[in-house]
Amino acid sequence: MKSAGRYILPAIILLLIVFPLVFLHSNPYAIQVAGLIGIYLILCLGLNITIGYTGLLDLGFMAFYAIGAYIAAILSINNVSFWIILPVCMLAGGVVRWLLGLPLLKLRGDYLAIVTLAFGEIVRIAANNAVSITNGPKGLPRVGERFSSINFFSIKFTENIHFYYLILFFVFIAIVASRRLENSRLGRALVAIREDEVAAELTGINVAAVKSVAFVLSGIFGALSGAIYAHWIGFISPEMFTFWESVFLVAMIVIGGMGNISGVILGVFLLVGVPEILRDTLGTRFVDYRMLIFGAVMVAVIIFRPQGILPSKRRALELEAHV
Amino acid sequence: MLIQQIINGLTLGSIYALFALGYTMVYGILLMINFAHSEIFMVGAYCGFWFLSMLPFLSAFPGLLIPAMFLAAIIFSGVLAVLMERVAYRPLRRAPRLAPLISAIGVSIFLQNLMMLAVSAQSQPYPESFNITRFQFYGATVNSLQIFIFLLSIVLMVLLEIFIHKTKVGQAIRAVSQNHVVAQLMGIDVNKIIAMVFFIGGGLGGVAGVLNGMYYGSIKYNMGFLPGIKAFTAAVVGGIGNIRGAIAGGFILGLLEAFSAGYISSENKNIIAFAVLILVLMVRPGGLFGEEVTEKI
Amino acid sequence: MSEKILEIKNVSKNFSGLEALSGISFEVGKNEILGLIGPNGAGKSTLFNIITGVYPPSRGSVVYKGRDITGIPGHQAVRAGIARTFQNIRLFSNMSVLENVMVGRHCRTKSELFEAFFRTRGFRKEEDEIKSSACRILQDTGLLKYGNELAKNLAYGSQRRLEIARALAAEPGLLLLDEPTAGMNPRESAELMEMIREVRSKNIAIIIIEHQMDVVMNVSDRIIVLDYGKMISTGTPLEVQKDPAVIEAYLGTE
Amino acid sequence: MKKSLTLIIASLLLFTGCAKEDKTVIKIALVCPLTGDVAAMGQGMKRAVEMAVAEANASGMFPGYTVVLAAFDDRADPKEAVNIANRIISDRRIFGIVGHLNSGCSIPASQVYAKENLAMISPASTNPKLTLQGLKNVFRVCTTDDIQGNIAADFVFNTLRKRSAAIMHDKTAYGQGIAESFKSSFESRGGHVTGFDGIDLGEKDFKALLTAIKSKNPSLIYFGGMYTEGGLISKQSKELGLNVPEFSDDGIFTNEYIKVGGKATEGDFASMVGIPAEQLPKAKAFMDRYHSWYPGVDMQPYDPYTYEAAMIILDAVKKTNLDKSKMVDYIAGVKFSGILGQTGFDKNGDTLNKIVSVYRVINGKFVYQPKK
Repeated sequence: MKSAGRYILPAIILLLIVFPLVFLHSNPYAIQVAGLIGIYLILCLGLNITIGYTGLLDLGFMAFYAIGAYIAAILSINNVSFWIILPVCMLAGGVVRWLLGLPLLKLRGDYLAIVTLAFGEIVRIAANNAVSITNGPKGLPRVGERFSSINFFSIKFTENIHFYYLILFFVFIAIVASRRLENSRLGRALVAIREDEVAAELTGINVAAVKSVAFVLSGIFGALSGAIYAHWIGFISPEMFTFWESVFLVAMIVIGGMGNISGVILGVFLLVGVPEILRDTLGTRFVDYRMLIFGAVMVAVIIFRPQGILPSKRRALELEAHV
Repeated sequence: MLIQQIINGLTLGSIYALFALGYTMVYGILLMINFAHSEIFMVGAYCGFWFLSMLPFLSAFPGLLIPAMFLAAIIFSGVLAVLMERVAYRPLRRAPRLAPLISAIGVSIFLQNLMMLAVSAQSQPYPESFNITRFQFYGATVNSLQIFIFLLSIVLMVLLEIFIHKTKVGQAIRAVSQNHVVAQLMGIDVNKIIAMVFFIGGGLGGVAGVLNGMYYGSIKYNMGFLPGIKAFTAAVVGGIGNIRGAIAGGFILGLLEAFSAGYISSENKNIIAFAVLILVLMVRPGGLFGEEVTEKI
Repeated sequence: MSEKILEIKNVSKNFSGLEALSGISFEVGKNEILGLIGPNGAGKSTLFNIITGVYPPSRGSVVYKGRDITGIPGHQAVRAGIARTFQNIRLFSNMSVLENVMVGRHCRTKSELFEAFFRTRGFRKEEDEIKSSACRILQDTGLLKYGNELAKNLAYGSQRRLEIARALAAEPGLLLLDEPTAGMNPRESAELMEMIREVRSKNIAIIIIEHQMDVVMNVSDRIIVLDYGKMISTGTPLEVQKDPAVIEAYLGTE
Repeated sequence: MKKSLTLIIASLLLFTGCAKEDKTVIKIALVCPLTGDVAAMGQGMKRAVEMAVAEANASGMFPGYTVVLAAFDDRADPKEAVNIANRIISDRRIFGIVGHLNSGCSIPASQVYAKENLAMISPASTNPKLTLQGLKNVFRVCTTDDIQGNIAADFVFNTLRKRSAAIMHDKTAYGQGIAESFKSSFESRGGHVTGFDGIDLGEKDFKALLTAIKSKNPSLIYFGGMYTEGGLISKQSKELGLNVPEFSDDGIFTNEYIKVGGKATEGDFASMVGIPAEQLPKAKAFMDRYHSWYPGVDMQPYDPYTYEAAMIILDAVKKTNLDKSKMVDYIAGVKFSGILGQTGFDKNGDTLNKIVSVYRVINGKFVYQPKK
């Protein structure tokens, strides 16, 4: 299998790169949805580190998406280059996530979920009220202001396709980072914490510190996707960061398969894809029934596969016998 | 002004408390956050609405109308909650912890849209159930509806306390919430008890819905969402799973909201409410009345 | 006896009024096997939890290899060299047998996020070392053939051995075993005792809580008897068996 | 690694079904929230465009063609709005867009429509930024906030001769915008503003805030926002003994407001764009047709604007005889007389129809109050 396997990965990557070129003119919708799925992939792969690997339920992850988006917007209006904004947003996301984590990581499961929910709401309401900074409900950029565009050497990022490749690049990084984290000392420690936090502490894992690393890592991915999306859509307003968005992210991870990269990817496609497909199939006559059906589909899928469609299973390692 | 805010806070608090009881009881027995409980609250409100508008002839004698309306709301919401548990949660009894949460989210989306499509997307005005008389004292105005809401919720809470702590079924509920398996070994039909808990929690949620409809005079298919988050916050502040905690949490949140809206800034009253929640949980991770369960090693 | 690895000085612990331990003092030699016996509720597990940093003592101190480690958190106790097993098995059930032991290596390794992301040479070398040392431990404990099985699918006896294997992975100086032979038949108990003697031969000191008298009397160099939180007797297995206070605690007065 | 990437590829291919093109169809796209919190208004907009499309087909406006409504639900979420916008520009048979409702959705979507120079007329997004992006293809038939706020302040100060007002808004782009413009123009006239407070959309209990407002005894409450919250504020302020009229914007100009607020709304005021329906035969006829099409259903505040936007697009399709590229230029210069009176657009795309009339609730009905 090894020889054939060598060709599949490069073939896939090539296909992902070629994909938008085929549809450049005929179907910009396909590229737009693909790009949005990419954004959700980065978000969910980031959140998966907190929920999937460490088992900490987070119901306010959109707060970090918002922090990334708003910092990117404010900096971009004062025409800071995107390639400086990105690390700044990631740093901000990580720091805020770390501060939130300090007092809260000793909380158990559902209590942490509630505190993250509360934090998510606080950020959304603050974004709506802090008119002087975020221009409140009127969103950014204000009248007469413009986001400075991203330019990468000669290319100026304006079309969907530019952002598609930018997002694809970061999706790839998110997948590689998750894979490498999974197969590392830290990854095993995270899963051990999910399995039995007390046993993990007494097996030598500094549970508080390791949890904090995972928690902060998620925050960085959250802020990163916020910064990219702000530049892509060109306008952000508080109504984009509602509680329901955070809940959808959790649903994507759980339905897809917690702690399993392919599972999370499938979950994102399902929960972003199904409403879009329903939009087409239902057309105008049944447009009102889209969300009704979507709710029913969610219940059906989770009852059919409670552990997620692609649950995570530990990879087999080959065993070295010692002479 | 202070007295007026206390009155506003207590009325708001009683609705939150009744609403929070549903969350706490379901969490106590299944360790599950029932997101769809806010839709049961909404359905309860609609049930009261139908009852009032369908049977105008009854409004001739309010004495009979009001109890009948609340009874209908309790039964309707209670049955809906039992149905919801049977269809969406029972298959997931053995599933990983987060699965029922996702199922609850699906049910919540489904019910909201069902009500929007089946009834109407527009907000419906609540018919006057009985004429409201106003009393003045110390410069604050209290109306008979506010007093009725406060008294009804207190009565229901006392009944629940008695039911849970004094009756055989109540004991069974407490047993099941401690440990399903052992309770079953003691001959308790766990499924029946869980259905009972959903019925009670659902019924109380339905009553809270009717009170909300009567008090604010308008209902809508998505009316459950915002108070739902608040009621859940109240349940957690009080100590999730603890009935007295939910009641206390409800009133605390109601008063907190009234005072922060009145004295600080109404724009940020929700921020203040959520900030208090985070502070409480940092100081007492189990909530105010929740007991610290230390794990046996 | 060579110099002492663990000193317990006048340790007491009370839980809201209940005095679980009062005035416990003893020492453990570098590769001594110390048996800890006593009726249920005598405070044996409480003592274990204090030594392994689950919670601090109300009074008194714990000194390990001359360093005062009273009240340090659990993971630092393990890094210092104190590893343990649990009364009711607490393995990482959905992780493989090999991975359970690899997690045991956690406090002995140091690659962080950066090394993991860029798979530095040091990281890859360390990962291989973790895997190979884990395999060696599994081989020594006879669990290598189950390497890729999920921990929860192992037979009861093997799960007990895996817990010990995981503890050994942290290269401890002192191993605390909490009723390791509970629920084992005599043959399995004997095999486990063999394994414990082997562990001692790698000069790791052992404290073992055990209810099966023949097992603990046979394997221990010295015995401590606890009753209602107090040390009522200490000495070699023979001395302790004849000590009237012990007999009274166990069998009650005629 | 391989499995996860194959998954991405397989699923991406799912979305590439290209739309089959039926030449005999003229599509008018409507994008607004049909589910979610603001669905009531979205449903109203859908009814208005369905009516316009049905009337166009019945009157044989396009012989040989059928006019079809393509309705999309953006759930008031900017992300979905941009998705839909890209979907619309890839459908060759869509000639123009009526929408969106929320400014947060209209602004990003307008940038997508601009790529294909597709005409977009918003009946309800009042954030000034929408038409200040320098996009030629963006128009709106509803006025921006400053006009309504200004006229309301003038009416309160000069006609009602009130000197102090408490201002509230629902913290949306629409409500807060109008409240801010009322505040600045009321204060510039020398009026005293006792407070400027925001409330949360969907909130029901304003008693605590109204108690605080009552203590400053304003002579009027100005509310920027929609009928549900507006009605509750009117009801609860009277219940608290704060018997002052509430003055609000076209967001409450529907008898839903009176239903929610009940008897308490007696004497309240609402500003509404355009000349009063009674003085405009076409508007009166529209109202009657609307109620005959949808008996027993209350008209939402933006239904007339939506109907007008649809009619302008249909008119443009006819006058440019189905040449999409000329639509934008035609609409920019159009002089359309419809149910909102004479509608034309300035260089930014805002409606020139700046007339705002004030109405008062008199025994349960909105009655036009001519400015003295």
